[in-house]
Amino acid sequence: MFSKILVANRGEIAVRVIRACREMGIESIAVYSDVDRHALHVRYADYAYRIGPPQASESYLNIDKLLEIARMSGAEAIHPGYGFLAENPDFARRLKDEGIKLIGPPPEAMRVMGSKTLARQTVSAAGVPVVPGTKESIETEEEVLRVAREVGYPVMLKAAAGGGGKGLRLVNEESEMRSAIRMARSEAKSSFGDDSMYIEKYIERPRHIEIQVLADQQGNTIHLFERECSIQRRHQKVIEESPSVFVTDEIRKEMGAVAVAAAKAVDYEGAGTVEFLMDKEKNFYFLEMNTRLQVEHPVTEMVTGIDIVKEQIKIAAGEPLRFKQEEIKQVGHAIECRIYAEDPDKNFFPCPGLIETLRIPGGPGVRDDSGVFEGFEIPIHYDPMISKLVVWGKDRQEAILRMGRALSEYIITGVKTTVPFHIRVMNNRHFIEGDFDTNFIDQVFLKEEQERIPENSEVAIIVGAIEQFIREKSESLKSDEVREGEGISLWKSSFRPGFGRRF
Amino acid sequence: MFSKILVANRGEIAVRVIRACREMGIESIAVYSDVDRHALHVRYADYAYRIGPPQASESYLNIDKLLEIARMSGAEAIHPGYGFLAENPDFARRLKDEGIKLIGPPPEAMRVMGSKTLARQTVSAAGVPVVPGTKESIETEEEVLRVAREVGYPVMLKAAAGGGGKGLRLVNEESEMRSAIRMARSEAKSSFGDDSMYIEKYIERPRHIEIQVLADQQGNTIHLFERECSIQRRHQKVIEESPSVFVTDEIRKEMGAVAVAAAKAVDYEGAGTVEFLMDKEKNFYFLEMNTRLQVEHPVTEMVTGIDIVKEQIKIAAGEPLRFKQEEIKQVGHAIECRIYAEDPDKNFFPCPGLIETLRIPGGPGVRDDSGVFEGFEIPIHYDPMISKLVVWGKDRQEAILRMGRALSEYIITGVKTTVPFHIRVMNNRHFIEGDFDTNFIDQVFLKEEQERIPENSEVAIIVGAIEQFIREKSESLKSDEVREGEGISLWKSSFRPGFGRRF
Amino acid sequence: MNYYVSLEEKEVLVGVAEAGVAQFKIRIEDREIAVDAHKVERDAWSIVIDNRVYEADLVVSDDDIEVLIKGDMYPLRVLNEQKKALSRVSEAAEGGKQLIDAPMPGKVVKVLVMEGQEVEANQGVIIIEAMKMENEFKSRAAGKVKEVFVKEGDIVEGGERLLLIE
Amino acid sequence: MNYYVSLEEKEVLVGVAEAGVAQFKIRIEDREIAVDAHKVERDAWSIVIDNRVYEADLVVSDDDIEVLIKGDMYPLRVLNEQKKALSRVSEAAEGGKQLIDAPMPGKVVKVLVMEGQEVEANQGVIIIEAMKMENEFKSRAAGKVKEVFVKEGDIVEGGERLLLIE
Repeated sequence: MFSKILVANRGEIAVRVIRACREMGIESIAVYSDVDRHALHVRYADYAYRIGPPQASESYLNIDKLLEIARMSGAEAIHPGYGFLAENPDFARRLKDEGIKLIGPPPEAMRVMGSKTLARQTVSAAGVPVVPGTKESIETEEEVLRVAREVGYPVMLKAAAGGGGKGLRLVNEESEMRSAIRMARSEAKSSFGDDSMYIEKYIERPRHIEIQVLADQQGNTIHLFERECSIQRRHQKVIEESPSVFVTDEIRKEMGAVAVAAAKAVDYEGAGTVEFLMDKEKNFYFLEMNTRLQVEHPVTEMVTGIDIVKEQIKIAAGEPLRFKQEEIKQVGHAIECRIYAEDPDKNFFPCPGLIETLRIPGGPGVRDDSGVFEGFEIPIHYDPMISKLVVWGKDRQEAILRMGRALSEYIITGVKTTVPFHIRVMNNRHFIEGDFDTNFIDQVFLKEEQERIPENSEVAIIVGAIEQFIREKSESLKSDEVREGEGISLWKSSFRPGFGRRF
Repeated sequence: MFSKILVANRGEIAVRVIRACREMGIESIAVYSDVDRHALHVRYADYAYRIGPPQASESYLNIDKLLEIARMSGAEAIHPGYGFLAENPDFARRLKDEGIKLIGPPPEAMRVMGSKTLARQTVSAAGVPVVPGTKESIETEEEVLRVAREVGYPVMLKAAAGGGGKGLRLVNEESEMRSAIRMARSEAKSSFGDDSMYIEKYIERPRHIEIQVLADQQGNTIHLFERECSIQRRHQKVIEESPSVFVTDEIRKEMGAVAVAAAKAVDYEGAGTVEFLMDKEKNFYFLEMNTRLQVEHPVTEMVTGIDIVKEQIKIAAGEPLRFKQEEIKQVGHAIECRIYAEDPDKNFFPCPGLIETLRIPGGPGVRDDSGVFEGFEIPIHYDPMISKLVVWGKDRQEAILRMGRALSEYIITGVKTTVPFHIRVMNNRHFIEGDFDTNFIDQVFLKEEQERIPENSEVAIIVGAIEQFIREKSESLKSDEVREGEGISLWKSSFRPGFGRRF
Repeated sequence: MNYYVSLEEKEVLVGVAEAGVAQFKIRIEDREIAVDAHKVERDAWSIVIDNRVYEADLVVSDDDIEVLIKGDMYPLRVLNEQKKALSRVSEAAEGGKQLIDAPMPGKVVKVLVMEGQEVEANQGVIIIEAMKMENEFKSRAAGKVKEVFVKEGDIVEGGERLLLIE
Repeated sequence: MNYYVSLEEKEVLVGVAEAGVAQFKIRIEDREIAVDAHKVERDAWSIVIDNRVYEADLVVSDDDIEVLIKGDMYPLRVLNEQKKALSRVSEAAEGGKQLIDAPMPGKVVKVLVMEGQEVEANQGVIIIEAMKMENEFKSRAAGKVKEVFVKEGDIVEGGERLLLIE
């Protein structure tokens, strides 16, 4: 086993890895940019090294500097977390050359899965279902019509050189096809100077289901069942759960086997996630494989009892997996809500800033994975995630009620957060009934919310008036005292221990 | 199911019950004494009623007032928590007369188990092993010698009227007996005016093992395995765990069956705990039955996945247990540390006061059941427990390491706490090896600690010097500014939002 | 004291009087409400009305008080009588001017309107990128774009003026 | 600045100089140590020395600073040179007087010594009950009981004087 691990990340995920190291008796090495010296991951580590200025490109993405620190500190392995360098094959290769173990897959697996087309080809060859269509450009309209008929309408017509929604056309039936091709081609031509098109089946209102896999260096590959991550805003996951209400036991088994096949196809090592889109008929299609620890890994940990980060470390150290597929059970239900410093009432606009009050929920079945503390200033340079609140319940109903309870206890002031948004989702009928897809937040929830009339406006008005009353009263008291020349003594009293904490 | 439950308690246990209510869709009613209006249990409840002045006798123990509030608020049931009125048969009877359901056992079960002698007789008749000896007073010295020989030395000679250690004699062998009887009798005579004595086998270095039971109104009684609570200071539990390292599967089964028999002997209902002493040969003897929720119930919840408080509520509402004995499994290992506002370096002297900083540990496998928050003043009128920190690990080793990790993250300033004490216990070789009994803290641990030389005295000295340096520097800055007549503006600036949180 | 509290379009007159430690008598229209209100944390109030418990978290910025209760945010404007009188005057003077400013540092991705253009209520007027996310700002009311202070590609500070709509 | 820092019986002279923001040069005996020290919470310091991380929680009461690191409490007394000089004078004058006071409100259960009685170091002198627990207070050093300010059954406030030992 390693004796020292460098954690090449920040925020909650760095804290998560450092906690695992501490619980394994492994010393951890933190790195920090100039705005992160106070951050929890630094305070919880055994060693800490400054890595550079705030900008990620000069700090957490600086491979040379990381290698220098790794050498200097005697790190035997590096855990990259997620984001930053976690899926960078160059970094993986550099570490290999240096003889420092990356806690993650081999560079080649990372490279293949990092390329959409290569990944699709590779897993498809291993029998993994991919979204039907063509990957090469199609020349003639007749050919387009033939392929579209083959995969079945609706289809997406995509510019091969495309991106950013340009040259993209949803075609619902054959009668729309000819005009769609003309318009898409002309758009593609003018945008990219290339009018070649390809076709993919359009998955209507898909759900996002993913499978967690673990593969050791001995070639054992298992899966830890699925997570459903269909609750997204701006195509970013915000609520994840395991199991999925939508997946049957039979499909669960099938998806697990397929995910293991995908991992084996690239000789995968460590923890990884195979993501699928699932249509209304529960057909599932390979989307991509994330070759790293996933943000939402805790929901899997809570239903399986397996510590994925510790397993990553053990696998990297060469230990074989200690459990077989059939020994792994999904027990109960887990939900994760990502708490961001964002204003949910203003289109989830980021709101970094100083956390003035922080009270974290507790009690049974509640886990908070956080990278912040009261008094911490959330830097503007990185992802504005504050914490991940995860709950476990004996079933989905208990988990939802518990999450609602935990969220109601969460107090964060100083910055706006997504806590209120999550409370409302937990109270939403569609969410409770499991009736949603990846468009739920943008297309259903936000509309329903606009029509809902909040219940406590009178109480809010009362509190607002009392707050103003008390503020004006204390202001006038203060100015009286200043007028009487007692300003200095009062000022001194503000340095009493406990001041500012009593109200 | 009930729609409204009154919680006749305060602190963490009231919070625990209110959380369960919220997660079941039941409205909760809190009561508070004058020093508890700010307390978390009030803030988390749906309704709150003032119950009286700070003294428990005039508030949380005031049966008349509680009944008045119960009637007024429309409470259908009362959860008494632990302590206060939880084991008061009069309270139970009054509630029965009023038609309000007590979430607990029937008054008669409470009465029988509340009397040491009655409890001993009743369970003994049901085949539960009790500490060998006599319960009636023995007249002659010859009789004493005969009984002592029967139960085997060492024995305790106890004054029947005794208490507070008076008239108590440990007799190691027969040769000491005659003089011991004379001395104990004369001490008893002068202390209590009654020299009748009885004999009990002395259990040397016992371990405290208890069994959690659940009994529904339909007569189904099951157990949720054992907890070990041998880590005590001043005969009060401070660390509890489940399972016990000392208990074998065979004995576990036996103890479970015996505990169920004890509960059935009094037609028990709800959650209860049968406590045993266990000697070095793993013989176990009935100590008492606690007819209420136990402080340390979370360790059982974490290894069985069963929410004991919710089960209590369901049982009280007349629902039958949904699981059979054979369906209940102990998975992994859980440890609880009770965090008290006490000075562990001064003989655990209570230190109530204002909590100035509070940072609660998080991450995988950590549960904090707390009744306080930053800015809360721990009242001097009640038990000084701040919180219960509970961890789960896949085995005892992981649980200990995780507890050490979690404790290292726990920051409480303003009051002294037992957090440092727990850190040291988690690092203690005997504790790690499972080699302890109820005398461990007082007789082994504290001695070993006195001899241990702390490692970081130089760092401490450096921090102390820097703290003093910075304080003197800021003092001198302040006095400079005051001298320059800027006191008032500086004083105003101290009311900026965020002041006092940045350093 | 009397306060004019407005929530979205509605405004109510609220009377506040102290009735003991942390006890208040509140008058709304012709109803009187007894309120037990404790500031339990920096920006958190614990409220008991008729034995019902509410927890309210506040974001206060002068007379704009956002109150968060059970997951719902109530953006209030609370003016005492003096300030209300002043605001009547200035509103009349400003004739419904609307200043759109940047809530945090970012980059102007696109200005969607031109000076002089008529805009409807809720029409998008500018897109700002911050922390890698784009956000469209909308006009609160119908009007005419009086001035555009920034151009595409500009880096703006938090609080910097973006547009003025009349 | 130089500080005399005493921990239990030992005293060391510690030199402190600033070397940048949150950077300090510390001199202990003839060693110089570069310390990165940030006050991260109200009474918590995060310290990095030679890239090693320490977290220290403090309880400060004038010159008595209790430092908690990794579960161990280090009760320090930190005096600057001026105060050290003064304390030499007063120690000489007081001749090792020792005032025992109540750490919190409670009740005097038993006074174990009488005025004039000789006591040894670590001998119990008084028992106070607080929150249903009894606690024995001990004399820190050998001496003679000069004065007993309370009697059995008295209710005492936190900080109230209990005994004076010379």
